[in-house]
Amino acid sequence: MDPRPIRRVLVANRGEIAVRVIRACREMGIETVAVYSDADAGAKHVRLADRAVRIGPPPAVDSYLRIAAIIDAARAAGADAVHPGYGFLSENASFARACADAGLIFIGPPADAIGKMGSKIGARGLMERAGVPVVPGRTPADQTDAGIAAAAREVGFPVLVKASAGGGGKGMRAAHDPASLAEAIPAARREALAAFGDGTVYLERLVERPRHVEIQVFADAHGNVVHLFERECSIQRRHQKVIEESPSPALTPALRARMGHAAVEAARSAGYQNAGTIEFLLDGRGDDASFYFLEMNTRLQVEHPVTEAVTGLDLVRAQLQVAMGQPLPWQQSNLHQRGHAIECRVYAEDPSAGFLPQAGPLLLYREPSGPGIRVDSGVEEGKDVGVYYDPMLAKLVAWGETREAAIERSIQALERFPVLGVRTNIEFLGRTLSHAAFRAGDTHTGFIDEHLEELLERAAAADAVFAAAAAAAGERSPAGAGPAAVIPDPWMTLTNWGR
Amino acid sequence: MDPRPIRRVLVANRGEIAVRVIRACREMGIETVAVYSDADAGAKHVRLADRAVRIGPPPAVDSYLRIAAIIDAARAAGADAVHPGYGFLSENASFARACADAGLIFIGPPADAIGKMGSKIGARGLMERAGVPVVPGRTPADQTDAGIAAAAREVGFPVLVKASAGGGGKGMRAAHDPASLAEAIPAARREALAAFGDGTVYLERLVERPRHVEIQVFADAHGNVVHLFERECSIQRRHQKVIEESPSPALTPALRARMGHAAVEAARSAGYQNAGTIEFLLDGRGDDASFYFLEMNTRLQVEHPVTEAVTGLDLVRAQLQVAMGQPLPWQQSNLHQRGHAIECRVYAEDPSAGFLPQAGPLLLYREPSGPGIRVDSGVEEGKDVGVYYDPMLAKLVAWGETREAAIERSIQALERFPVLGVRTNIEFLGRTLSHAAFRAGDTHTGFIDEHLEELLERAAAADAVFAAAAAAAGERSPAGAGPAAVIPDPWMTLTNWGR
Amino acid sequence: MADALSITIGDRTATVMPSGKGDVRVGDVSLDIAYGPTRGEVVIREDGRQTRAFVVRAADATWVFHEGRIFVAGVEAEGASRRRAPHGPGSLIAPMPATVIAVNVREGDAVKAGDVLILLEAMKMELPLRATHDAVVSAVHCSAGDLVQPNLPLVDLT
Amino acid sequence: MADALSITIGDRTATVMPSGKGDVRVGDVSLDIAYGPTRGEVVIREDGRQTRAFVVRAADATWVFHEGRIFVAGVEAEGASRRRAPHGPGSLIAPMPATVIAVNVREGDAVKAGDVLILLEAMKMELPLRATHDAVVSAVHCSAGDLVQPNLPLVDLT
Repeated sequence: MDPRPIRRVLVANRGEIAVRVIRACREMGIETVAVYSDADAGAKHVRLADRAVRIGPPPAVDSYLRIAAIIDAARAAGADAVHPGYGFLSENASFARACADAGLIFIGPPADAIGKMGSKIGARGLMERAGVPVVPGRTPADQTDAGIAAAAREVGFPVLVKASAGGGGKGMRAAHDPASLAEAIPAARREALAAFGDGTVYLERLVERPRHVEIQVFADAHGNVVHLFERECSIQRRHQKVIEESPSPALTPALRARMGHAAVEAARSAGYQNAGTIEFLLDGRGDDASFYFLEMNTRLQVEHPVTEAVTGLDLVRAQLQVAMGQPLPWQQSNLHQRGHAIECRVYAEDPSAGFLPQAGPLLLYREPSGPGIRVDSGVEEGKDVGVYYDPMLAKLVAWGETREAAIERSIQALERFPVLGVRTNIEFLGRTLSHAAFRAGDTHTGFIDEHLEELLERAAAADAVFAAAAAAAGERSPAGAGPAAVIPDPWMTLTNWGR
Repeated sequence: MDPRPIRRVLVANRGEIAVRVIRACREMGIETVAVYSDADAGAKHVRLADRAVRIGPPPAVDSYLRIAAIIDAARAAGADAVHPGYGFLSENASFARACADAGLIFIGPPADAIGKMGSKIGARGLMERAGVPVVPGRTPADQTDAGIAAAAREVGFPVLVKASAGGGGKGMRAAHDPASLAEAIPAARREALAAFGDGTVYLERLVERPRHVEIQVFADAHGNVVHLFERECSIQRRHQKVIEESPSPALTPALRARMGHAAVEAARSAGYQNAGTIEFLLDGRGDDASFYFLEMNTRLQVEHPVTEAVTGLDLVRAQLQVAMGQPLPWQQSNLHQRGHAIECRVYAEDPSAGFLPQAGPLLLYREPSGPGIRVDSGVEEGKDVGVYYDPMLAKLVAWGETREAAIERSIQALERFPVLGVRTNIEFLGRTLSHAAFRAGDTHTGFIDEHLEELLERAAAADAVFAAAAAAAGERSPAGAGPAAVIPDPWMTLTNWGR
Repeated sequence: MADALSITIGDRTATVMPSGKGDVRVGDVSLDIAYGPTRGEVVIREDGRQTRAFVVRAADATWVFHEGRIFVAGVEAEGASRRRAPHGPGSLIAPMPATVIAVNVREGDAVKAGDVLILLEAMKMELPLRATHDAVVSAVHCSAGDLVQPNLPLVDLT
Repeated sequence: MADALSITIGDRTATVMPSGKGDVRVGDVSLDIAYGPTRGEVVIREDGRQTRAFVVRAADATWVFHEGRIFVAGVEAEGASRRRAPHGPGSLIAPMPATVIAVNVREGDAVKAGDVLILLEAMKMELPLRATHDAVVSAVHCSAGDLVQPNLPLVDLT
């Protein structure tokens, strides 16, 4: 492949990942174009970019999911490449194709590879042919309730019902018997339809108490494929990841090598390029554990900073280099894991109400900092958490020399991460990291459900909390006094972002 | 040595290093006691600690340099150990001894080792006996102006005149001939007296266009000594470091091994324990370069984060472990440099006025963040930069896969580091990193002087700057509107720190 | 901060008495408050030991962040009458702005604990509102397709 | 932001004309200003390209941070008379709060460019104030031991 320089990237996303991509571009001397819906006018990713283009009203289907609007924005702003981030259009083969048709470099895999891996059936077949083990499962040809139920009996209970299109657990439901299956089918179908515009459901044998362990892979246009080791993402709620770490406490060098090899073969068999992740279910731990291909995410993952922290690599920079046709800057033999990294996803949600997403104003929002701490976020104090998009506020990544040190550092950072005005899972995250089973590395995808009661326990408020509440009831200071009075505050009322 | 647990550490320092130590303690479950002068009431390090003790009025001689006050504070607060940070009493053998006498663990080397290395004469002798090369120099026995001048003729011009006590370049002056020496002697003596209470001066041959390359060493009570590779600190003004990096562009593996070996021998010969740094002057680059022992800093260095970034180690945590009598957690063969790290010291100073320190209010102060960025600081928006202590505001440390990436990341971070109300060297730092000679690794301790004119060039203000200035002239928003009105603001006028 | 405050957090209500100059008494305990340089930050000292908290007063509650925990406090002048109880303990409320996709009950229906009475959708997820106890529906305040706001009752139960 | 402003940065003085709703004209160029969520942050747009700046108005000047550079601007209503020139161009001023340790000249002394006229100490360092040009001392405003404040003349030169 000939080198194709990239001079201006349109970032077809929002929030922390858009900020992440913009920063990487800037460090490489590449200009950036942000896109935004009306809900994101003036957002952090919009202000950090060199250019910003409005693409529609708040609902994602009218903005961040509108292929034509994004292609138009790229043309209008003179972009020569598009970074899709994660979510939204990142795993949409039509979008990758539309970019190519418009002469834009799509910073990700070829549309073909997205297509192959986007179809669960196709991906499984590919994996089986490549010798990668898969979990028993199928997409019933007969998608009536009865047809799906019949197929479930063949796959065997317990069974997972999920959207055939898309990943991330949206629309996913477990059924342990035919009765619960009858409830799960219509709900999964409805949510699949709403989320992906396609109500086809997929059935899969449920492996009990599995770990979710995934392998980061990276491939270039010159036939080089490497893996960047594993991330364990077993701590999930509502089938979405909450805490990710690397290395996995369950892996041994031999198992890591087997899984890494399988992941590289998987990527190779799909003709893959750029960053991707092979998700596995891990049954057991240590040399003798079994692993099953779950799916491939054909994009950068939310949790990529965990890999960056332990490998000392910049994945977004490498994405750009590969997209420009350069060879991968790494060789497998030079890659090593060092220390331990943990990512906590800070969500606006109420753990005690079934992790219900929360909306409201970020009356106070202060990120922790310090050695070994990285916070990726797209939100800011004074802004609203809206109802239109994913309620993730920030990713807190802590690195330490050992798993124990990374856990302690994460806990201390969470204690210095005040977010007020909207309920968050910060306290819940701290309790999870402090839990004896987590500290022991005894994790599986049902961890949160299993320990939920303990994880939701709430300490009584200390006297200091009452004193602090009283402090906020203090009188307003006279206007004109104090350092804040030095500056007039158009920031309080003017924004000029709405047009 | 028997293990001696540490439960509560008094941090005998202020600013960013006090914050750094407090964070490390907290991550290890160790309580902390801050001390503060009246100028630091309510400072960041004071608020982050579990306890805080006032030790005197603002001048350092009346507070942070008062051994008795600090020992009293440690006793009153029930501390069982003292971390001295850098500067102040950190290299004062009497202080280390006073701690020991009071039954407090001094988190640093034995008082003996401080004493041996604190005396330039003693340290040189020790190094010569250990086979470590030294620069020609001496402390004149006759400390009259005439005696010093006579000694200088023997050492040979150009010659450096500096304080015999203490390091860091305070009171250091270069003289290229007898006339400039006559001016340098009384000034060096006065500043030495003011800074260290000891006016004895030391003379040393000046190596021209040398690099300042230092080796981090670490030793425990069990006879283990390792080195953590080099830091190049050639970018200096007023003989104080401004930019530090690791690896040094001048070192080859063979030269690194020679210098590392010499540093370990130097530490061993002094019976050293805990973290220390052997500073060398490097003459030339590559395998054939010569290096000379300059001095040993018997404490944690300002620039230790550079080493932490490339080695993936936590030096403060290791300091605490070693002080508790534990063996070093590392072995030389497992230590590696990975990628490249650069530290920029952000000072309140005016580069165009001879780097004159500046005082005033931090009307606006926002730290950059992002992947590979670490900022260690002890200051905050709304606080004053005072005249009593070192004008360093923050250390910006950027890590990248390559030197080029670390430079670009640093430059981008400096462009996102607005500090207003006090002049800083932020623009100067950006120009230094961008300079072709710096990018080429063509650095030496005279770099700033050599390129000063270019480094001080100022771009004309763009139209955008005029527009921004106009924005601040906007009218005050009506009270009661906007998110800030939700809360009354006792923060504007009340502090309650003064008592 | 002059008059006594009645502060409720969770199960506990305490009388908090400011004594001027940053001292407060919480019940019988005396604490000392110092304000940090950033909005909302306070340091509370008790017996030589200090902790940091962040606090913000919203329209209907005071939020406190303390050592990794979040508390929502009701703060009132001592002796003031309690403010509004916007809905009965038997009401189901929308926890967030959401769209109603189904209303499964009518006034007068008998429901059992766990029954899904209302199905909401927000952030692409279905949120079922279930009966908290066996009851009779005394009122329904929404219908399918409504965009509903948080903290308002959607269904009242006896 | 209604009337025209006269803004001086370094050598350049420009008339800046707010036109309402966040637009401004700097000389002949039209720019668009949007306010960020944090105090002092603005985004300035010109021809589709935008940059961020941070700005704060102090008592005697407006500070602007823009792409790693710091500017100190004088902002005045157009047509307003220039404010105070607190000291002549030939005055030596204390650059920061400092202690005077030596005054080497008296009124009437002739001095040469580079001569150290005053020796200050601050932050443990000696700060010599040197004559900027050959001149005669017309006034001395301090003596040894004084604690002096910034921006006030210590010695006037003809």
